[in-house]
Amino acid sequence: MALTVELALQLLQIGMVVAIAPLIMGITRKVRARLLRRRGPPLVQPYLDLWKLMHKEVVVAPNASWVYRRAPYVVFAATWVAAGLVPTYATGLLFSWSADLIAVIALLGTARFALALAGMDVGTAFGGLGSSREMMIASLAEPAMLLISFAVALIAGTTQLSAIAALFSTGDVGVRVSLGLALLALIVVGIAENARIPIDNPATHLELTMVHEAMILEYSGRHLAMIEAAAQLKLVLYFSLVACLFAPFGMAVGGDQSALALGIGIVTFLGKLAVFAVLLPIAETTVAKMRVFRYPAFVGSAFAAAALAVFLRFVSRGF
Amino acid sequence: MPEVAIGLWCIAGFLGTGVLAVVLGGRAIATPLVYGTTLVIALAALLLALDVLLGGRPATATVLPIGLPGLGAHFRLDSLSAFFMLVVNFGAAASSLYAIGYGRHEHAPMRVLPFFGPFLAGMNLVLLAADGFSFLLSWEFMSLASWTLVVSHHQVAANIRAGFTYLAMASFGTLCLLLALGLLAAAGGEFTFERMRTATVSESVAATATLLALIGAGSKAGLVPLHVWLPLAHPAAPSHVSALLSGVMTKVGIYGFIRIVFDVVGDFSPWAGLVVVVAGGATAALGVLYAVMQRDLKRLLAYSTVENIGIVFIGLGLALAFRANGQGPAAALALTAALFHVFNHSVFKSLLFFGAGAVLSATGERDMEKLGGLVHRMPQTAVVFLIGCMSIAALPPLNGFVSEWMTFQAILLSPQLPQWGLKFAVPAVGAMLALAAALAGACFVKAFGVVFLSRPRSSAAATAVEVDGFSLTAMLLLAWVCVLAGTLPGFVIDALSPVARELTWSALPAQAGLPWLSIVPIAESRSSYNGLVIFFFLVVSGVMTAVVVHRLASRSTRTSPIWDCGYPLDSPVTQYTSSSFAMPIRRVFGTVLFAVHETVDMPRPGEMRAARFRMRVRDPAWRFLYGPLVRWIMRSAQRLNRLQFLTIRRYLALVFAALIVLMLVVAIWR
Amino acid sequence: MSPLWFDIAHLFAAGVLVLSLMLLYQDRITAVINVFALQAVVLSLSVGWQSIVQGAPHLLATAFIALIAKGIIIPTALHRIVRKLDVHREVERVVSGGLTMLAGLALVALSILLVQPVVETADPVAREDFAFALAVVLLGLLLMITRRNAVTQVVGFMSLENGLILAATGARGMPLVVEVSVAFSVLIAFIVFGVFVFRIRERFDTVDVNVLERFRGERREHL
Amino acid sequence: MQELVAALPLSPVTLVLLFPAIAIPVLVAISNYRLSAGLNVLFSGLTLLAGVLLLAAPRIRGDFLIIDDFNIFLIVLTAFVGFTTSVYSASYIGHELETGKLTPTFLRFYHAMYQAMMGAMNLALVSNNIGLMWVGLEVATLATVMMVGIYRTPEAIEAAWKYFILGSVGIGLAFFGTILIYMVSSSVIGSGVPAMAWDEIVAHAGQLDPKLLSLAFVFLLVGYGTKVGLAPFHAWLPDAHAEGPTPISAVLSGLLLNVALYALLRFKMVLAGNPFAIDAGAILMTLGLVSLLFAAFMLYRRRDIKRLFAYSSIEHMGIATFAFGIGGPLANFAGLLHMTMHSLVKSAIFFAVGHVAQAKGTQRLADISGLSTTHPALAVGFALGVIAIVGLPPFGVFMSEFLLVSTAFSRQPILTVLLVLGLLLALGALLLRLQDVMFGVPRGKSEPVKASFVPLFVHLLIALVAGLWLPEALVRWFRGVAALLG
Repeated sequence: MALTVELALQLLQIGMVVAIAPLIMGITRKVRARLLRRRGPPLVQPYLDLWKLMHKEVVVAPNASWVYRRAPYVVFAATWVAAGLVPTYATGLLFSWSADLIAVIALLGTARFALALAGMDVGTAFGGLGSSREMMIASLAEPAMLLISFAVALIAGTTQLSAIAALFSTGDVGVRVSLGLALLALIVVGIAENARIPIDNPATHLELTMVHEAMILEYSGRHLAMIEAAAQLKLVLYFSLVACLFAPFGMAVGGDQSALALGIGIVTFLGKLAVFAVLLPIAETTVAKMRVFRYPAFVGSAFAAAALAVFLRFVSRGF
Repeated sequence: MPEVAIGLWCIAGFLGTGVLAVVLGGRAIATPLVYGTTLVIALAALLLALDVLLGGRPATATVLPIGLPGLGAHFRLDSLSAFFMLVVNFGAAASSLYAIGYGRHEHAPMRVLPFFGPFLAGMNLVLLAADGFSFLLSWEFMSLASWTLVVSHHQVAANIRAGFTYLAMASFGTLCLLLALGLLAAAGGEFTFERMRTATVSESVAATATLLALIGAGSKAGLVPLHVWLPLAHPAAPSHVSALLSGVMTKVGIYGFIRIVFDVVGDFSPWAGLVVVVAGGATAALGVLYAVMQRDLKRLLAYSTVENIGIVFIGLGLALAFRANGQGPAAALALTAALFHVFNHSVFKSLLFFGAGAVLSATGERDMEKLGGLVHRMPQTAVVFLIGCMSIAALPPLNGFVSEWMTFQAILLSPQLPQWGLKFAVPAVGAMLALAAALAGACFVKAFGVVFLSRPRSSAAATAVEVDGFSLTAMLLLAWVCVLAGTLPGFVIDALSPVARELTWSALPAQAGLPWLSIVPIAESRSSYNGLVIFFFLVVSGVMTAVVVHRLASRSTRTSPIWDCGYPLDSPVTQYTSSSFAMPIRRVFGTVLFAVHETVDMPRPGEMRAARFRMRVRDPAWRFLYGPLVRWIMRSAQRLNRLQFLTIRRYLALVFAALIVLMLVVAIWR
Repeated sequence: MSPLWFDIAHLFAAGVLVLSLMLLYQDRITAVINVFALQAVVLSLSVGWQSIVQGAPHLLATAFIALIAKGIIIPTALHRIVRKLDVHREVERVVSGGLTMLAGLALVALSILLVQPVVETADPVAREDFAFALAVVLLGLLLMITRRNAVTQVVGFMSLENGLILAATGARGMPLVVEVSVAFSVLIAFIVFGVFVFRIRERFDTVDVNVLERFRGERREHL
Repeated sequence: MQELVAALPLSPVTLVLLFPAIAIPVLVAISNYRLSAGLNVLFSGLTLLAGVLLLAAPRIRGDFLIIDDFNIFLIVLTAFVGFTTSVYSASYIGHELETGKLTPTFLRFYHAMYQAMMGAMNLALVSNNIGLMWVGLEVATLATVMMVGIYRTPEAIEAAWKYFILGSVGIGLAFFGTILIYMVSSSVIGSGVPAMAWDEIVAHAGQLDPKLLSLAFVFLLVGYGTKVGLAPFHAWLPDAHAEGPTPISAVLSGLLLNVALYALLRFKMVLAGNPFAIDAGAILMTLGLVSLLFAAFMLYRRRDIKRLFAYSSIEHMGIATFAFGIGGPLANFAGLLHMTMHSLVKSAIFFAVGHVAQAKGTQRLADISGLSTTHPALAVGFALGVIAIVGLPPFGVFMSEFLLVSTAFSRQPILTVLLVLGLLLALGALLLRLQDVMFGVPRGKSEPVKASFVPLFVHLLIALVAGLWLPEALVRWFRGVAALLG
């Protein structure tokens, strides 16, 4: 019985992230449009887009291999699994221990690996360009991400996201310089990883600047839908990661599976996502897109901040 | 018969195949027969190792009346040896199987066959040797046998150079080990490991011996800056030997380090751990950076070996540091992580080299700029190569991730260390490891993407054919092991626990009985990972999504020419190549460190000649260490060489001067 | 043994040494050969005296050999070579004469320094003789390395050998001395023969068969 | 065996000296080269037989002759290598006659000199009298001088001349040292023959005057060191090896250097017995190290294959000298083993090199390549030889270097690091040349080799076996000598 409930709660989380992901994307687009004095698409537009794409015919190049055809599903699955394992509304779910922070980061790596290969499969100049740049950015962002997890884990004494969230939600840890730096780094990495301005512009197809879009240039139909959905999921994942690590309030902790606690958890989680989804475009509209070779400096700053966070973990407890 | 004796018979069998090859001469039957025999023997040795390791058998030892006079040759098979025997003979079996097919492409089998078995024998012998003399003899014999294999394609000048660099570095390493063992033997009064182990050594002796062992074993394993031979020698050999060199022999180097430092030296200061950790971190980061920039597939793989050796040494260094501070469980975790990575790397690096060999025999090309599109021509090779790439890039749910994850977990235990230096250095090394992991991803996207995906860049690549069944079977086997070790890591960890207990007097908790077969190295509240669940989730969610989409939405597909943003160009030269793929990373990391020098010779509009791109990447180890060293030797040799052309009178003057000096010494003496 | 006997032995040995120094000083080949011949004569006197002192008649044979071979035959042969091969009459020095003399004196000092502090139990005659013999050997070597001229070098070697004989005869009751002196004479004959046959006209350095300059061990042009 | 020896009309010691002595006039008299080569083999074989019988013969300690553990093994070794070289020489010389490099007249001379040299070396080895030992060594030197010049090319003559002059000076200085020793010992033992007997001198070493003893050692060191080929007295060695017939290079490297080192060690033992004399060990270590490092550097610039291995001989003599200089049971053991292995392996290398030079018609390294393609069997022999000489296992040199380095490091760390550097440098140089000779595309002319590889492979086999297993008797023996050497 208990197992069934636990399974249901886990599946709820897994289902929830995939269900709300387009919505969150919709919110960011809407807010961004409003900030740019456009009316913007409706909030449900991402759902409609996905629906439309899925029903379209897929066009593939003659020399595309099975890698090209399978990659969208792999990307989607890996991102989904990763997103589903980050605690959202409650800690200590059934499978929360099957992947810790490091594994979640690595699962995103799997998704990226598949996508980068897909970008190279057809053999176009753009695809290679996208893959190459993506891997360059990742080679800076991923270590930064791992260092962030170090900073957090060294303070919390664990890499289990559930355990970290539970610990941080108690407030015992206090405010630390280290955590502040880690948050900063996580935001920068999140921006880079989700192909947002100033690293990448999800709305552009200007060939010299695109990264993510260049990789998926040849994709169409349901394949493209999968990739889009994965991108949306990834955004949710990063949002929930920030929420889980740095704003774990409201979560149902310590195996508290009462309906009330869970309800509060879900509501606060959705609220946090909404706030982030509003904040992100605000930040985006204030900066301009960077040149490709400025990226290392930008992402490197995250690396530096995270490294500093690791080294400063011994100072400033609770002031 | 004790287990160690069976092991020795296996070694004798390997040596026998060398004789067999000589007897058979250049006959066609020789290739399958020799490799078949080594396969059988390797399997026997593998079973033996498994039996010892899993059966929890006590160590067995024997003394043969050969070797150093008055000492005899001591051999011992304990769990550490058994684990490495497992690694070696698994690699050997796979390699033999692969070579039954691959060996047919060899032009001069007589330059490979007679040395293959002895090479395997040498590696196994190192693992069993239990006294200084037999150990070093086997060690150097292994180098020698592999040298013959490296220079087997001797018509290529680069291979000859590689062979020289290799054997010179190997001998350097051996001499360092010899010095280390000499120190320890002086303390123990005898050359047996048994006596050295029980002897108490002074702090300085232990430190010197550890350092020398690090240099000596590190030069075989490929620790930066002693790695320079590795990217030259590994690609030079035939591919099944490359796999052994890279996947297996470097592990024997690691074994040497573990055996001498953990087992024989025994106690040491935590600073030894610091040195090893830092060396490992530097090796991991530099190795992979270099790998990314290669355009020769086998060189890329060789440099990636350097990276993975760095990862292993990070684990070993942590284990040393933890053990020195009496933190058994943490030491056991670090050591288990390192050994797990040893196993993993031996599997996927062999797999990748087999894949590279398959590509080489199918196209005759190692240069990635001339490959491409092989996924269509060699579909099965492509699948297994992809699995290898994903494993080595440390992607879940495959095996490479598990061991790296465990290494990260060990790094995260660094606050437990009392030494402030270590508290800071270890996370810094963790950052290097993270960097290495990320760059490894880039590196193998490039390797697979450029070689197997995209459109063929040469006619050789366009007309390649799939390799033979033996080779495919070998690769498939290794790919399966990658998946199994990645999804069921608990069993591997449990198999390693006797080794950890032997060397750190502590072991990880038993993993096999845990619910859902997950792994929990310290405690569940700290960290846990379940490859099986992740694998299951990935498969289910991926398949489910695909099924749902295909059922409920569209499933129609149309083929149409490439779109490419509206500018499709037919020529395959418009694609990204290996060099162009690595360009951003080269810009970011390479300009200073590797003195990357790029020149583009672009024809003016209207000119009909081709544009040229030239790139030079220089290994800092050559630039700052070996280059000056070689120049100094050559200059000194040239200066001294004048002494060959003196007149008799001047020679007499030399004699006279020496005489006078000696007489003055006598005059001054007392 | 009476002091007089000792003094006479000492005198002869010192004479050999002084002649060695004189050899260093000479800069004409004929003079070098003549001084050498004189040294051989003094040596044979010294050896003869030792034979009487030690009551060892076989040493007379050594003295005789020294007189005949090195005092007469070899100098004559060398004079012939000089004439036949048309060797320059001037001695080519590597180091200037004064410097060579200084070095020679230093060597004499070194020899005495080395031998003097020897425990008093050692036979004083032998000891004194021995210091001189050592100096003669060293001066002979010095002569060999500071002269380019082949004939002078041969003389240097023979002077070295004179030192050996001086030492050998000074050592009381040393066996094999006669045999060795014969052997050395043969050796020297070989050298002189070699100089003649290979026409080492000017220098020991070059076996002057026209082409030989190019070879010195390995060929220089491949350097 | 012992009964057999006892039943012999002449003692084996006498035979060891007698056979070569008989051989000289016989060989001079015979003009047929096949016959004389055969007789050369026969006499060498007989000497070897006598040497082996010597093992069973009672030890001797007379005024003139001595047979103890130290020299008996060297006698057997010398006789053995002398025998195999004579076998090799028989096949080698035929080729030289065919190509007209040698004339039959010179061959008579050659074989006689060969026996003279063997006999002289045996004399130096068995003599207890230090004067006799000197005579033996010098006769051996002069005999080799003759043979070095036997080709009568300008290079050969120059090499012989250089050897002759430097050798003569060495002879003189060694004799001076011998006189000094006699002087010192006669004041204690009393004048006469016993004062020249080595065992007497050693027995009274403690009472001898330390200053003169030290001085004597210096002269002996320079004199015999010239023959050992220690730098800076080595100058004759490379050229003599390179320009003489290869069998002579083989015995020069394999035997004469050993015998000279043996002589030096005898005197080192005298000095070791006197606490106030200079530390002969330190001087030997220094000279050994200088030779090793010097030769290691010189190896890099060699263009001539025989000169290359001549320098390698300097290097190995340096190593052995270093080992004896360090002293102690293990290092002395290593030194003895090293001497033995070096003479076996180096002569094997020269056997191979001789064939290589004949097959390629040149000694220039630059003109020799791709040997493994054109002459596989020869290439294997050559490669094994080089591998053995650079100290790679499983050959005997590895064992001796292992013992030396491992014992030396805890006692002389800095010097040992230098030693290791020297070993490594030498290894690098030889390896480079080995690869150039073995691999690549064959160049130049290449003739089939019609010669017996038996001596070559027999030597290598012994070195191989010794690298893995030393017979108990030999070990006991070496240990005894090592203890004797102190």
